[in-house]
Order: sequence, then structure tokens, then C-alpha cells
Amino acid sequence: MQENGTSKVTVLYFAAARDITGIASETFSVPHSLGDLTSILTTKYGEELRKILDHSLYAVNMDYVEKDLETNTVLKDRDEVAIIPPVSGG
Amino acid sequence: MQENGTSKVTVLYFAAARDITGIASETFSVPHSLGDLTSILTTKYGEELRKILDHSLYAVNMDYVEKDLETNTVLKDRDEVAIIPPVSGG
Amino acid sequence: MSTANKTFVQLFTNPLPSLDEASQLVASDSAGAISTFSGTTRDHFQGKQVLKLEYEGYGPMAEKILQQIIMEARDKWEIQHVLVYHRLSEVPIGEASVIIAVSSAHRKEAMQAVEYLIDELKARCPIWKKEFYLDGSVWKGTCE
Amino acid sequence: MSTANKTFVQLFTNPLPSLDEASQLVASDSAGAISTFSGTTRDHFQGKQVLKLEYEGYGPMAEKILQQIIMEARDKWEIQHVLVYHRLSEVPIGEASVIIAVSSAHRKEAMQAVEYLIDELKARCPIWKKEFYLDGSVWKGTCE
Repeated sequence: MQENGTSKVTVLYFAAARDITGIASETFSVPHSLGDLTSILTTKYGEELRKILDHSLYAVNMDYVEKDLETNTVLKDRDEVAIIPPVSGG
Repeated sequence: MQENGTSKVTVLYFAAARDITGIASETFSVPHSLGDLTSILTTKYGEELRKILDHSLYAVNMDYVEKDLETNTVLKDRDEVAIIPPVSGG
Repeated sequence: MSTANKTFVQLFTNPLPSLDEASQLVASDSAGAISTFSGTTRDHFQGKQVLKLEYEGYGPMAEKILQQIIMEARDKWEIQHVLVYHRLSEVPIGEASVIIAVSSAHRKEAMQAVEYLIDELKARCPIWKKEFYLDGSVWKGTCE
Repeated sequence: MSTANKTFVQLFTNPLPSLDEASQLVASDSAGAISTFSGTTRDHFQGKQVLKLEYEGYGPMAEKILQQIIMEARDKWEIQHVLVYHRLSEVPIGEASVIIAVSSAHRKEAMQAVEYLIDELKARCPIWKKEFYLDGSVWKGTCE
């Protein structure tokens, strides 16, 4: 955490998430956990993104975070957080 | 069956069977069934071929004959009988 | 044996190398079996004509996940060389979006590993496919 | 759909066509998945060095059995085009003795059909392999 108690994280958007945000990535100051990031994102992008988030997983520094661990996942400065909508490669 | 009560069949040898017979095919007059052919073949080629036959199937006109149906399988004139040792293609 | 096992993982924006090239990379004189899977873009989805497809991926994480999946496959089966190629770009109909190739001494291992790799890739690898129809486009996965 | 399904069965005394050629023969714009299996000759068997291999077959019956096996696979799975090539001749180490390729709309079908085809080919198709070692040769199958 920073002196002001928040962490500066980069958030990456892909596929359906990026269609809503219109950008590939941006930086947020997050008070504590992934749960806080969800609040920040839905405040900024509204219901549309919240529906995507409901069906997405976060990946922090390229590791998936299980859905029920989001509120316990504390973010650090410079973490790279990606929103991973349901994948469809192959 | 022919007038003399026997059928003229062509017998094909492959792989280990042909190593023993030294030829790819020959013709026999067989009194009745595949069982009779086995007798004729073992008389001509001895124990060595009999061991192969024990582990082989006959195919009559390119259809496998199950082991326990051999004595009941009556041969007709011009039947093509192949000795099929355990296969190993692929 | 395991030190000599090779792994090829690559994401392409250009057309994928040929299946021959892929199978030659995994071939070895001690591996009797080579199993491959190619996914090619189809011209229809549930009756709708697909005009084109586009793949997008979170590249570094996709490669990391693929390496993980390959390690898991190596734990499960006695396999030799492994190749996973995925295309991340627009892919014209009929062209390959993914190629998987595995060699092994015995055939079951290569075939089962290929099946595992494509299943896990489809389940876990952060890659997304967008299908374009006459009446719009859709990201697969999210809207199925 | 089923009338347009193609079947390619052929026995070769020359080297087999490439995997690319095989996969292009089974490819179609409506089949998203192509699964292949190649069997290549190995340089060892149970620790013994194999110098060369030779395949022999009862050609017409081998083709008949392959057609039967393919019909069985078509009954079991929704597959599109099917190719089975087998070489009947001396095969140098590292070259393909068998190539199987299957296309289907969905991946499981193609993969399962390929596995069935190679399993049944090995169990039922009248083809024999002779391995040559430094100290002699042996017909596989009979003496294993």
C-alpha cells in the first residue's frame, strides 16, 4: 500500500469488457481489495460492466482469482489486474 | 462342391505363415470344411504351421471366420481362404 | 528423457504454420505416435452464416496458462514433444485458429494429451473469439 | 449432410502423402475440427535397436476392413470426411506408416473417431509389421 492507504493498479479490459470501456487499460487507486475495485468499476461504467463482471474472473498478475476470494484479495501497488470474461479460444 | 465331392480353394499365406510355406498362395482340394483344410495344411507343413494356425484366424472371401465356427464353415469351389496371423498394422 | 522434451508455445497474428511444420517440430525417431488437432473457423454457427472471425487474447497470460496446461499434461501422460499454436487476429473462414501437436512413444498418450490440451485451452486460456454475422457481431463465451 | 461425406482409403508402397495433404482432403468450411494421427516407425523396441521395418498386407481385405471400420465410426459419431492411409512396404525409421485424418463440426467427434479408427485398424486390419534388428527379424503380433 501507498502512504495514502491506496494501491495504484493497472486494469486491463478484453473482449466484451473492452467494448464497454472503450479502452484497453487504465489505472485506478484502489483502497484495499478486488471487491473495492469492483465498486470503482461499476460506479464508473454502470450496470453494463457489472453484468460482465458477474460472469468474469479477475486475474491478478496473470493468476486467476476464484470468485469467492475476491473480497479477500488485497491489491498491491503496480498490480496488473485483468478482467477475464468467459473465454472462447480454440 | 465339385462332382468328386471336394472344393478347389485358393489359400493365401502372409507374414509368419508365408515364412513357413515359402510361397504366397496355392490351391487345394478340400473335402468339406475349414477344419479339413487345417488337416491338409498341417500334414503338408507340419508342427511349425500348426502353431501359427492355432493363433491365426481364417478369412474366407475376405471375411473373418470365428475360431469356433471353423469346423462348421463349408468351403465352396473358388473360395479364397487366407490365413491371418495376429495383425500388427498401424 | 524428460530433459530432451521440447515445448513450443506461440501466438501468431499471421496465418499459423502448416500442420506439416508443426508435426515435424514434435517428431522424433523415438516417438512412434504423433497426434494433432486443428481448429479451423467455420462458416456457420447455429444456422447463422459467419462472415469472419476475430481472436483477441491476453497474450502473456495466455502463454503462461498454455505452459501450465502442458506441464499438467506431462504429469499425466508419458509424452515427448508438445506444440500449441494459436492465432490472435482476424481469421478468414477455413483457416486454422489453433494447432496442437503431441508426440509420444505409444499412441494413447499422444491422443489423450491432445484432447486434454484443447479442452483446457478452451476452458482456461484467456483468448476470445468474436463472430461476425450479416446482422452484427458477438463475443463468444459471454453470450452463448 | 451424409451424402457429401467423403472417405479416402488407400494403401501405398511409396512414402505416404504429407499430413497437410491429408488434412486438406478432409477439410471443409463447415467442419471446425480436424484431428489426425500419424504412426511413424521407431528406432527401438524394448531397448533393442530397430534397423528397419517392413509392412505387408492382404490388400483387398485390408481396404474392405478399413471401409467397415469407417462405417462403424460414422454410426458412432457425427463426423464429416475421413482419411486412412497405410503404407505397405519397407518404411525407413522416422517415416509414417499410417495417417488418419477426420473432420467434424465439433472437436470431440473427430478426436474420438480417430482414436477408434487407429484402435480398430490395429486390432482387425490384415496388415503385418516385420522389425529388423541387428540379430534378426520378427513379425510383430505373432511373437509379442
